[in-house]
Amino acid sequence: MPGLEDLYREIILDHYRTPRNRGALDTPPAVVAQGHNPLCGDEIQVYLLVDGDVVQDVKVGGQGCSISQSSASMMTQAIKGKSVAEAHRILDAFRRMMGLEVDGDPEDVNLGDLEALQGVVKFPVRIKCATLAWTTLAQAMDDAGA
Amino acid sequence: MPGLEDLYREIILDHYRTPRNRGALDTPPAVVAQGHNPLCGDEIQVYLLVDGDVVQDVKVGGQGCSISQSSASMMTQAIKGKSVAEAHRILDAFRRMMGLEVDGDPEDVNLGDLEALQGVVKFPVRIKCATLAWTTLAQAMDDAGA
Amino acid sequence: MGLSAATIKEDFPILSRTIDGRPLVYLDSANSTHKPRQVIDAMANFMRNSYAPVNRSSYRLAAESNDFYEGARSRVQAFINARKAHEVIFTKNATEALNLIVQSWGRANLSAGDVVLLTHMEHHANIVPWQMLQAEKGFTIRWVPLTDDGQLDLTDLDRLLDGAKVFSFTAMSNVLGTITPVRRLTDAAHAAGALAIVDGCQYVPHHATDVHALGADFLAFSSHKLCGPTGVGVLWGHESLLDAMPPFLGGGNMISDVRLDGFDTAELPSKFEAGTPPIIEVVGLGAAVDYLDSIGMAAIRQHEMDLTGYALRTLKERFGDDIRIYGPDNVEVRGATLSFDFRGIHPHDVSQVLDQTNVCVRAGHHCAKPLMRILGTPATTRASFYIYNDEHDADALADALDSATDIFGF
Amino acid sequence: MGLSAATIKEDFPILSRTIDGRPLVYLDSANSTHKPRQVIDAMANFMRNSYAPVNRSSYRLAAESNDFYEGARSRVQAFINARKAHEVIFTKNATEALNLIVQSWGRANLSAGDVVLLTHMEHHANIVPWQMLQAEKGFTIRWVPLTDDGQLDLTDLDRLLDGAKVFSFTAMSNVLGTITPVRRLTDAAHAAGALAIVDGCQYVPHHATDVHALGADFLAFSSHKLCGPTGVGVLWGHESLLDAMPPFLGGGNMISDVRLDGFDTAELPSKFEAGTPPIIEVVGLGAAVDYLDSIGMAAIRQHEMDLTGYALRTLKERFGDDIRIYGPDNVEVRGATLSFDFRGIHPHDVSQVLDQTNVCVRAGHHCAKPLMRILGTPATTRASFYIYNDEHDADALADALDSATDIFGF
Ligand SMILES: Cc1ncc(COP(=O)(O)O)c(C=O)c1O
Ligand SMILES: Cc1ncc(COP(=O)(O)O)c(C=O)c1O
Repeated sequence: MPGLEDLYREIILDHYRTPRNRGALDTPPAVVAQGHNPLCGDEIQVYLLVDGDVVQDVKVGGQGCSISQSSASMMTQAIKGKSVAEAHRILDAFRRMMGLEVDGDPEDVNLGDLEALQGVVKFPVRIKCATLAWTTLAQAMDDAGA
Repeated sequence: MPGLEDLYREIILDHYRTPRNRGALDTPPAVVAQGHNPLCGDEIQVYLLVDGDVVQDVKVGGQGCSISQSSASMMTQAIKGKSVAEAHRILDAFRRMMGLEVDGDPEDVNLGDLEALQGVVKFPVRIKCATLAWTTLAQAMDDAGA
Repeated sequence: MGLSAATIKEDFPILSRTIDGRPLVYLDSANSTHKPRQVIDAMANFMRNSYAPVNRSSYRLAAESNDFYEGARSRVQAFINARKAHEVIFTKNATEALNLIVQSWGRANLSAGDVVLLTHMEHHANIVPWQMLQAEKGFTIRWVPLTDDGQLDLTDLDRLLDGAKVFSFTAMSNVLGTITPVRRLTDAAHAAGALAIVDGCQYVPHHATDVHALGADFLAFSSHKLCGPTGVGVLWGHESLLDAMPPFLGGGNMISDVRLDGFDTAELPSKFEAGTPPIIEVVGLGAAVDYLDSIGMAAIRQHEMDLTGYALRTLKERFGDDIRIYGPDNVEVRGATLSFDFRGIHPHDVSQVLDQTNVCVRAGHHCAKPLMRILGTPATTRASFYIYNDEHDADALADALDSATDIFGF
Repeated sequence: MGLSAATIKEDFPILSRTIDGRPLVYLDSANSTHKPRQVIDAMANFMRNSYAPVNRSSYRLAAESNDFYEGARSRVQAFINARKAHEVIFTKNATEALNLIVQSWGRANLSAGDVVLLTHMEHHANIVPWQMLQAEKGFTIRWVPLTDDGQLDLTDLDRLLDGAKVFSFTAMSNVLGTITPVRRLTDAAHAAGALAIVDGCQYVPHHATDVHALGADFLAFSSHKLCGPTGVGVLWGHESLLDAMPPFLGGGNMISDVRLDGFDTAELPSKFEAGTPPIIEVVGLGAAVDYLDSIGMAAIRQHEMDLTGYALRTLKERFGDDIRIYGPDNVEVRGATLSFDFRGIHPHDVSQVLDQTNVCVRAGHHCAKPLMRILGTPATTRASFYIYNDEHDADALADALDSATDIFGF
């Protein structure tokens, strides 16, 4: 059986304690998408400002458990300032890491801090927590036509 | 386990082979009630002509298994020409013999040939067959205000 | 690849039970089948070791239980060759599955002036739900009639389908044994722009089933008729149809949000699984599907064709015109369900006499009263065979009919 | 008359299972209870020896199976002190029972301008069905609010009931543990001319239940929360109400006749039991009711009051203001279901940490999102105790919370 140390890595707890890019953006020009986890009732907002081909800014509101909050925080760090294409690559790579099915061939993407969330896969019930921000991001990208 | 001889007594088969009082009566002056056994789809009609206090005539139509048909045949013999009060007594006594709940105290009623149906109680699924004509009779008596 | 009924029988504890010192000759499987120890043990072991609520709790035991539950869904998906696991909805029985379609899809899509096409050989479960909605909406129900040998009379099918929004029919009659030409019927329905709903209750337990090869839009069947427990049935439907339908029962699990002023519906399959599902029963159904797969559906079908042929021959040879067996003679288009009239003796009396030697058959209208009226009888005697039956059982049936002659053959 | 949880525990095979070498501390019984060997064996033995379809076939095995099925109905009848066995309707779960009332009674009796009264502590199963019908009919739903300590605030009850046709409420909250003053509520409903529907899911497993003493018109509960199997629930209703209601699901068994142009409905209880019922599960439920009776419902209630008192004291002593337990303090008006907030740590994280020592609790909205919004939190951690739990389990919960402090107590 996997232990708690597989789940609650120090970096995860750090992002949970001091989440990056919390808050909101003006909509418009930004778009906002709502996500929620029906299992626990967690709700999250992802604000996304895309300028041309670039993810200009991204912020996260709402509340959730350590896994969903830290995942959201790391996500904002990973995509902010990146090209839209790169953001999509990161999104797909993260989903693959979580064991979700993704169309197309896997690419070699360095997920950086996000790799710490790999242990979540051993706790299937928590996968939804880890992916909540990402599913919501995907929706925001859609809404932004990005 | 009870054997078939408990069920298919000779007198029962006799009434089944040559049912008494089959047919119909003019309505009015007679009343007719419909009964059916949802389990097997059997349908029966009981025609009843009550004149004052007396069951003037009774006839049975429809079809059914040996138990329901012979029970109906013996029923017509038992009540035809009897007073309404006596018919009610027979009805109650028969139902009691079949193990059904009946209001009031049991009375001493000679059921004659009908006693042959006692064995049906050992075959609970067939009780509905044996009582079909009687439930329909009760309804006809109601309809006739008897 | 022949199947050994004698070996299979050993898997079914109840079939070694005796009454009055004699074994059971169980010929009522069209009604409900017995349960092999594989299914009994799967349910008991699940309760002993792994039971927990599903969908809701996050501790390891709950995750394990959830894996059992969703694992069974995947096995059912594979069993009927569905594309997506979430197209498989667990209901309480096939009846609920059919009611779900009518109440959800039907109430949203049918109105006065519309036409629903059924057949004269439907089970009440595929008639009454439509009549209930008809009373509310006022659409028309049309019926495909039967040929003399108890097959669907398709002469006028195109006319009957003209303007129909839905054609709902059984893949095999539970009375006549008739297997209907499912693919031809779904194609005709689609050509006419109608949905095709297949009542698979009597088909899925006996045939390899591929929902796409059948061309069905919906398929309904029950666990208890294929060696699984009671308390669970299956509705399969095309994702796109199920997605577009309003929910059926309301409550926990079928929502994504509830506020004082309304609710949002969950995704499939939760959307149609309100409340605590039949967790233990679904696990049992999964084991039943595994069990049937281990025998092989093709072998099962072959066994039943052989046995049906043997039973038809035996009964006709021994009783000639004294027995009238309904439905087609050709075992290619019929299953191992034999309804018959024996010397005009009332089916209740026939089954009573048969029961003395533990030959268990059903006597009655078989939940198909419209069909009974068309056959011109209030009831039939029905013997239905399954994987655990063999030629000895057919012989026992014939022997028992001899006793009926002794008592009632006047 | 004290109850020995240690002895009772031995009846539950799963409670001797270990994960990572440790026993289970199962504190999720408000969600679903485990099954004692008496129930597991009753179901397995029934399948091994006596299974057959009910209601339809007439051979001896079928009669025997029918006796099991109807025998269980009588036992449930006695368990809730119903006057007639046929007032006990078997559904698939409590959710279906509540939907049945809404769809059958509600659709026939409610229209725009009518008022339905619910409470802020209802489970989704007693909210969403009403909202679904509301969308069709346009009646008004009113809500009884809560006091600060999580009881019903009855100050305005008479005004809320004014003009209401039905008052549907839980006898015990599955989140707060609050036991509502059922008799007072049913009396008030009746005084206002409203029907009183009692959601007994969290009450019946823990209290001696007498539908007449409660003054209920309908009562719904689930087998799986009282040591019985999944796949079966109970609807009890007054005969006169049930008799007057239209049917819910259509199909076999619920009819007395079916013609091409319509159908006639069967008598109770068949009228509301369409299709093959959960035969095996009903037999299991009967065994569960026997099992609870053998312990004694009064002893169960006393045990739970004692244990709740102990758990409340222990948690408060050990964690002071770091724990906020919702619902009333007084064990006379609360059951053994404790929802709490622990140091603001997210319930998912709390339950995850607890799970490391096999302390199984539920984290989430507990199918009561409107209540969650009123409590001002998206989720709580909930520990719920039953007959097999004792003070050691409460201690294990407290110990496990210490580990949560270690990880998240920053
Ligand atoms: C108060 C209450 N009502 C209704 C239900 C629904 O019960 P079920 O899921 O068994 O249908 C539950 C349990 O989840 C409950 O706690
Ligand atoms: C053809 C057919 N359809 C529907 C049903 C209903 O199935 P269930 O009673 O399991 O809901 C049956 C079985 O009784 C059947 O034979």
